[in-house]
Amino acid sequence: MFPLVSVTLFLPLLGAALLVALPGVSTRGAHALGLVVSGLTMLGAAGMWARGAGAGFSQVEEVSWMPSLGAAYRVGVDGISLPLVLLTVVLFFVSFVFSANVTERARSYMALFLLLETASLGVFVALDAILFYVFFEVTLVAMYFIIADWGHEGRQRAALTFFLYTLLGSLPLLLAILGLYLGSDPRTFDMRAFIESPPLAGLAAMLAFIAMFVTFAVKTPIFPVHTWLPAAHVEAPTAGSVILAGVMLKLGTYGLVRFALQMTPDAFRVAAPYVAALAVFTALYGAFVALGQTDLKRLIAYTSVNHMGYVVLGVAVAAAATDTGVRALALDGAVLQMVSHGVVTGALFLLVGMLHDRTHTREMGELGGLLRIVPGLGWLFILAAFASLGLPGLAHFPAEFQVFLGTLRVYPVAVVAVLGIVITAGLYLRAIQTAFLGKPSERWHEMKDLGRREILTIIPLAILIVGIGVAPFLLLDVIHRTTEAIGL
Amino acid sequence: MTSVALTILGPLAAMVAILAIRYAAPALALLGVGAALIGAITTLVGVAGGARYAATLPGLPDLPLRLTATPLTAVLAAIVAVVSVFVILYAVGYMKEEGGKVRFFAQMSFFAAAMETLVLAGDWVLLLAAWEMIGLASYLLIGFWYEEDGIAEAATRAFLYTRTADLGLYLGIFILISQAGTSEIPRTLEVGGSAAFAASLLVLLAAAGKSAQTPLQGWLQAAMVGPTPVSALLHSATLVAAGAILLIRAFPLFPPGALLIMGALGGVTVVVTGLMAVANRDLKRLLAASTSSQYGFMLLALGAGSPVAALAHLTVHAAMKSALFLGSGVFQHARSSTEFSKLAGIGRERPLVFAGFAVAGLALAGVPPLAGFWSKDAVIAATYESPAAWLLFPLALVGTALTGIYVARTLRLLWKGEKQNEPVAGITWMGAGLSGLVALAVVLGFALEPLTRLVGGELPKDLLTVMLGAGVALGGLVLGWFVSVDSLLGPLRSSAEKGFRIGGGFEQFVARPALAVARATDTFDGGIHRGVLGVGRVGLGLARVSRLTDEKGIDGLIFALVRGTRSLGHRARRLQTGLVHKELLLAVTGGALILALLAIGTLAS
Amino acid sequence: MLQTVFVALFGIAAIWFGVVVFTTSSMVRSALALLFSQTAVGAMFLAMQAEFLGVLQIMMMATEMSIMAIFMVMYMMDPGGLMGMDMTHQKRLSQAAGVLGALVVIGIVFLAGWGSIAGSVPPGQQVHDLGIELMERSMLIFETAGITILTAMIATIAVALERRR
Amino acid sequence: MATLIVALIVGAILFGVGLYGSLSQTNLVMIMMGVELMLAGAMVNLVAFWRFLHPEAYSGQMFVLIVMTVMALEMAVGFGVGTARFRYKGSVEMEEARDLKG
Amino acid sequence: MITPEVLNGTLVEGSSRMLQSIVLISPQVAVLLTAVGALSFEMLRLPKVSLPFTVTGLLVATFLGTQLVGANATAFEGTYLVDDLSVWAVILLSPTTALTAILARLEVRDTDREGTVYSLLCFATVGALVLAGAGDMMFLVLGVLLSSLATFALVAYPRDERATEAAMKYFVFGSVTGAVMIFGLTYWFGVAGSTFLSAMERLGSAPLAAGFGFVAVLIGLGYKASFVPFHFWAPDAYDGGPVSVAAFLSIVTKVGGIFALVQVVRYLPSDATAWLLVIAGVAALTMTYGNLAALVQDNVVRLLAYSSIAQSGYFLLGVVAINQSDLAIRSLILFAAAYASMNLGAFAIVLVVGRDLRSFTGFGRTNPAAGVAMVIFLVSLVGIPPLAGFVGKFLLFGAAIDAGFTWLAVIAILNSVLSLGVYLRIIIPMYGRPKAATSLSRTVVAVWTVALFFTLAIGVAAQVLLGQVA
Repeated sequence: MFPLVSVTLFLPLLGAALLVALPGVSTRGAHALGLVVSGLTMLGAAGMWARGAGAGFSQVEEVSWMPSLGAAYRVGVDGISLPLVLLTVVLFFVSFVFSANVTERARSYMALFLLLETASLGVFVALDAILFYVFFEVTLVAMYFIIADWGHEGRQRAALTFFLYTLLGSLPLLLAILGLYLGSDPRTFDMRAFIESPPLAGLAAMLAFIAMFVTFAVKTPIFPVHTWLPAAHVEAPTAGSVILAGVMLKLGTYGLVRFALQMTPDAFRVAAPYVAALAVFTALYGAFVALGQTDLKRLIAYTSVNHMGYVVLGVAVAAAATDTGVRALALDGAVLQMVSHGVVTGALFLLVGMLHDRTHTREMGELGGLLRIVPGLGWLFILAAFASLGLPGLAHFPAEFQVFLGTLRVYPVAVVAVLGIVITAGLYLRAIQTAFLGKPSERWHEMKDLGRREILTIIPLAILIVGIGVAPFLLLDVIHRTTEAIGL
Repeated sequence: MTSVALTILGPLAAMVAILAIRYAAPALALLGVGAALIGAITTLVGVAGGARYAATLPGLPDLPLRLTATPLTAVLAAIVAVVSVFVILYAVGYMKEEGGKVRFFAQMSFFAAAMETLVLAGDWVLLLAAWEMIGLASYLLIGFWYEEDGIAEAATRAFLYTRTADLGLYLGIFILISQAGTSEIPRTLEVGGSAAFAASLLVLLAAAGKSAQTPLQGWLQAAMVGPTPVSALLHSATLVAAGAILLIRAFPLFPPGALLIMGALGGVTVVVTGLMAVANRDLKRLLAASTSSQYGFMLLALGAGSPVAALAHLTVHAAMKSALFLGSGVFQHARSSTEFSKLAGIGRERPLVFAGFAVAGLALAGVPPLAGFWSKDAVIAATYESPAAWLLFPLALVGTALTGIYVARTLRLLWKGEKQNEPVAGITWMGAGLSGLVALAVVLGFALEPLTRLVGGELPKDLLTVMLGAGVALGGLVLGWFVSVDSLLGPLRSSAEKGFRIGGGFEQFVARPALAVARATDTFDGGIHRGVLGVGRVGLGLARVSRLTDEKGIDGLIFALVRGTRSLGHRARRLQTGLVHKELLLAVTGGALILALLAIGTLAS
Repeated sequence: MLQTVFVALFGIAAIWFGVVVFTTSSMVRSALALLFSQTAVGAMFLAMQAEFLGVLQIMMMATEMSIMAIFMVMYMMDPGGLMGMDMTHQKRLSQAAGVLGALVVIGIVFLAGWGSIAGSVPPGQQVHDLGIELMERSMLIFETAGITILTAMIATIAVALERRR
Repeated sequence: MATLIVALIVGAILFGVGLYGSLSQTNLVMIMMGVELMLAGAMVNLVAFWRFLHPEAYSGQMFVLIVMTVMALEMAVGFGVGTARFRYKGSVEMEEARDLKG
Repeated sequence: MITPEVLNGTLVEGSSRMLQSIVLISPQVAVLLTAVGALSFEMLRLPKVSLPFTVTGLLVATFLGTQLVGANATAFEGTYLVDDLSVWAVILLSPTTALTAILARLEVRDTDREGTVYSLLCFATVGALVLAGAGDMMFLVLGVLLSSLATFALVAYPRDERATEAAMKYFVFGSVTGAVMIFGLTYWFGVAGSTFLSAMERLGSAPLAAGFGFVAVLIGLGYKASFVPFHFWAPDAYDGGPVSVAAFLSIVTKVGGIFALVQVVRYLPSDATAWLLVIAGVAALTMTYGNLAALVQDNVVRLLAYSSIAQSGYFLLGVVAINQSDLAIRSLILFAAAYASMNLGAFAIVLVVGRDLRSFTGFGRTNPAAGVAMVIFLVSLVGIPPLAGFVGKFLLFGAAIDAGFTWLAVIAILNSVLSLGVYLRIIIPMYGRPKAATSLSRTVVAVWTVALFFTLAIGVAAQVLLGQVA
């Protein structure tokens, strides 16, 4: 049957190759091409969604690459990866629409983004450990160049920190994959084989788990290895930080579920209390630091740390849960949180980007009373902010509800993380109050509201935010089918 | 079942229409709320006829969302619908010259829909969702005139207060669902033992937050900066009632210990906020304090063990208090302020409105045969018959007295002084809304009987309490009218307005304990306020510290690493002298070292 | 027993001349010392009944050392050794290395168990057997040695010749 | 048995002297002499091993021949490189050869 | 078509074992004849013809090599092994020499005795092939000697002060270490009684002498494959001599030396675990020293010299795991292929751009294609997927971990991160402000295109290689 997954995966790469190949393309042409390609990829992803994902891995496509080593090109999706694929294609399409105003070196900008799209999709659909690692590294390289070339003032240092952090972080994963490979008796890199019969046990499994956890902790990020996130976000171009927050953080959490949880289940179960404690601390820490921020972008970056803390809490609870019901509940919450965080934080970064285009500052103090002047942008920011603080009826509530419900059942004391909701509420309201409400200072009088391009970018995300909040079952049915079947 | 759907979807559709068409907002809003009323009435009739509607919507996996129409919820839905209609009617007039009609009516319709969902919700998740939605609506509506300074701060404070208290609801729900395994409210209430006690206390915390009981009543005072229809609808009849509604619906869950705590909390609130009302200089803030106090009554009734009395008082209070607020709205328009000093003599100027205002006030004070008397009497009777009568009954009496005092004082202040008759635009619409509610305040007393029978439970009646209640109410009124506040409160007065917001009452007998209680609550109130924002300040401190560690600590590490390797590189390079003989010597010594290692290795193994 | 005496004698001669090579200040004298040292080594071969190797060694070394002397004259500033120049550097370190190296090897010689000692060597048979070894077992080795000699010739010429243009 | 030990000791000492020579001398030719001595030591070892331990294994003698070739070729190419060096630098001293370093 | 089956089938009855042996070493003979042919064309005053002849000769040798894939026999009574290692050495090293010869042409185009360069290159390759298939001690000595002698002359070829100094130092270093190796080997002969490397299993009887012999061999081959602490000659020789010779030294003779070490380690007595630990120690030292020293170089050729020293450290990962993990041989051969292609490409571009790091500024912008190729070579040297370097290193790490040297694999991984820092110092200025545009001659473009093709092909189609190796 038609290899839809592979086609969708390599379509952006084809676009990037096309852009590199014909240097004569004008800026507008490059934007148009980027849009068309990412649009087609979105169609492909919709096709994949239509085909649906069963309990295990479905739509699997396999081409032998190194049979004598057991490495092959294997791609496929399941309930956990399919929603993330959808999230990726949507966010990329939206950021392509948004970055229509990028003028300098637009061609290579588009090519890098298309490459990044293929790499991120690759990570979610890869079923072969080497392929997963290859795409994992390529996302890193692409993002480095995006930040380094199109970022703001301190971009070089931020890009370098980002690169060194995640590269050093990704090496333990390489060791873990090798460990798994050498542990599996018919020597193979097939992740499905790792999941069905976890190859390692005892100390080796624990070592592999720790290695994997370090890599994904850097990528998620989790406290103490999270300092690259705010620096990278503040310096990255708007579209870059939308992708960085929307998609790249999910690589870490997706890896945590796919590798740490499914491939070394008993090791994770032993380490679950510590991971849960760290997750709760990260969540609260993220919220507190966000409260201390005056720069809007850093504020949102730290709230991402908070939200990712909830995801890791969900996964840790799932690992520790004995009965499948609670495990499914916590995992559903974690996966849905990933998707909704992608949409909400993506929208927030876009809005802050639009604000930055107009005011060239991200300091809340300097802004004031903007709701009167730019009502469109203002109200959308309020919608996204309320979604981010977990207001029911919007994207984050169903996910956080499930995570906390699951947490209460397994680690009652860990539910102190709920305090995070109030702190986030406090910081967002303070942000809205200082930036949007109150008397508008005359500096911003001539500011004009959202342009057509900006509306086209933000409206789909707003619809998604309300959609996921009101009707989470559309996503949850698919996710639940897989999380139910995960028998650890 | 369509009627239940209509009650919710009516206002929701109106909201969408208003936002879409952005024209004729008031009409559309009225239409929406009217549809809700029709839906609620038909549901009520249906339910009265014995029908029970239930609908399940797909929600979270194995936690579906449910809507139920039981007698209790149907009655509540009807109350909300009725009050909404009248307030929206009034708001049409109130907002005539005001800008932002589209935003206002859209948010009001949104609120109505959310309130109906909360009332009709059959499972905890939907209830929690609606609970937070009305919090959002209150935030938006309080902050309607967000340009004026102070309003945004008040809206934020209101939302944060309720949000912090809502944590209690979150935790309570988690406990209930995990114990009962399902999110269906009736089934979760049979959960017993310590879980039930913990859950009930948590639910009580959330309800106290929403219904502005002490110590969480600070936000309601601040919320008065919103437009008056908002205060009328949200901050008197519906939103603040959500706390009481939640407690009434979750009543079976409460073990006796929790009931006592609830009753005590209610009683304390009645007295404290009553004192505040008495000493208040601003009409709307007075009415806000009185709202907290009246909800204290309902908690008293619940604590006394008769949810039906609480329901009755809730119903009646909704009508009376929104009427009073609507009246104050008219006065506000006339004198463009709600300070008593500015409102002197407005009574004479607007005799008709003042008459309605007075009737509603008297009903509130519990003057027979108005509606307030019946419900207040039921509450006093309930506290009298309850096992904890020794605590609850005296508090109820003092509360009634205080109510009498501040109603009378308000009327007196509004009546004396000469009139300056400025025109008030849209008086006809406002009049219509106001008169409807006043009529209700009068008539509703008689409707209580059939209502309680419908809900299945019967109003406690006791001749002694009836006489005593009426007597105390009249005494309060007389005191309020003739004795000036200074003589009533004495030393309390000055400090009361500023922060204590606590009135005097009987000098010796009441002052000292009230003052102590007031000071305690105020510091507590300030503490909570600082607590909520303090978390931020503490957080800020912590945040600033953690932000510093971020930049200095961990990033520094990475670049120190880079510098370290470079210096190692230079040292390695110096080894490369370029002189062959030195290099040869190094090579030979290297070989000798390897040989030595090897020798040790082979000998050791 | 006689054999041990002869081997020891020639050994000492070889070592002594070896040391002289590096201690004399004159190049020519050190070249001659090396010549005698190598011939002493050849004599040791003869003493150990490896006649073919011994003769070969002596003849080869005679020619080789004379060539070395000629080159030394070309390259050295003071071939005659008149000024008594000491052309050494890092003296003590290399002494230590040399002595240490020798001691280590001697240690190994004593400690290692060398297994059974062969009594005597079949007379008159050596050259024939060496030829067989050369032609059969180590055929490719011999060829490769030949090729190495060829490469050495080409390399030396390529390196040493003046650049025409 | 004694002769073998004596021969091996001679070989070892020759190796030692050769090593000392090649490390301590500044002149290329002297270093080559050192190498010659080391190789001579190796040859003594080989002949001793052949004679006393494995008389029938003629590969030992073959090895001696190979070592002789190595001695000869080392000297040949050594002088070749020395000549080139002498032509372009005027000396074959190790001390002068220090331009390439680091 | 000479296939192994045909060999064993018909030919053996017909002729003596000698003929069969000669057929087995036909590729080596072909390289030898090419060398001689190149020289003869020089003598006939036809220098223009000698390069094409050399290249065709080498390609013929490669073709002969491909016929022998999968053969596992010994030629000349076991002295020379024709197994995976030596056959693949032919298949990998001959084309590399051909490409290096083409590169050398740029540097030696119209100087006199141009033909000798190509013939010396071929002779050195013969030396390397002899080393790769060494079954006898003497081949170790002859292999080291043969390749060293040829390359002394090549390094001295430019005949200026720097080149002769480099050649002299290289000669002294080579002869001393060669002498030490020979001295050590005598003890192996003494203990084992035969010069066959396979006879070294009997070394267990005298562990001390065997140990001394092993260290000596390690010194000799260490010099050849430039392990630390025997690498001191390499940077000066690469820098002094022509860049093409540096490329040759860093690939052909190094791979020959390492394959020789494999042939030695393969037959070591099984209880000699300490010897493997020693090699692992040397590996860790070589990798770290190589990368650290490369981090601070400004001369690109010296930088690549140190990076090639570091890469030989990675080779040792495979050598250490030779008897424990079946992955070892395959990883060594694959990494050799990957290393040859990416290193050659890098040297080709450095040849054109110039020795100084500053001459690289803006190169990526003025020559985009060559710039991208250089980035790919360097990134592949680091081991970033999906290029050849990654696959090779990945297998090496796998082999090391399989053989229980996990700590060595961790050091190797940390070193590959360190090497990223090294290569970024070249890549980053390449995309700085462009200065003068460097013109690329057609030959260099041809060379790095071939190298680029192999770097990408090996990365993606590693299976083709892996399938062949047993």
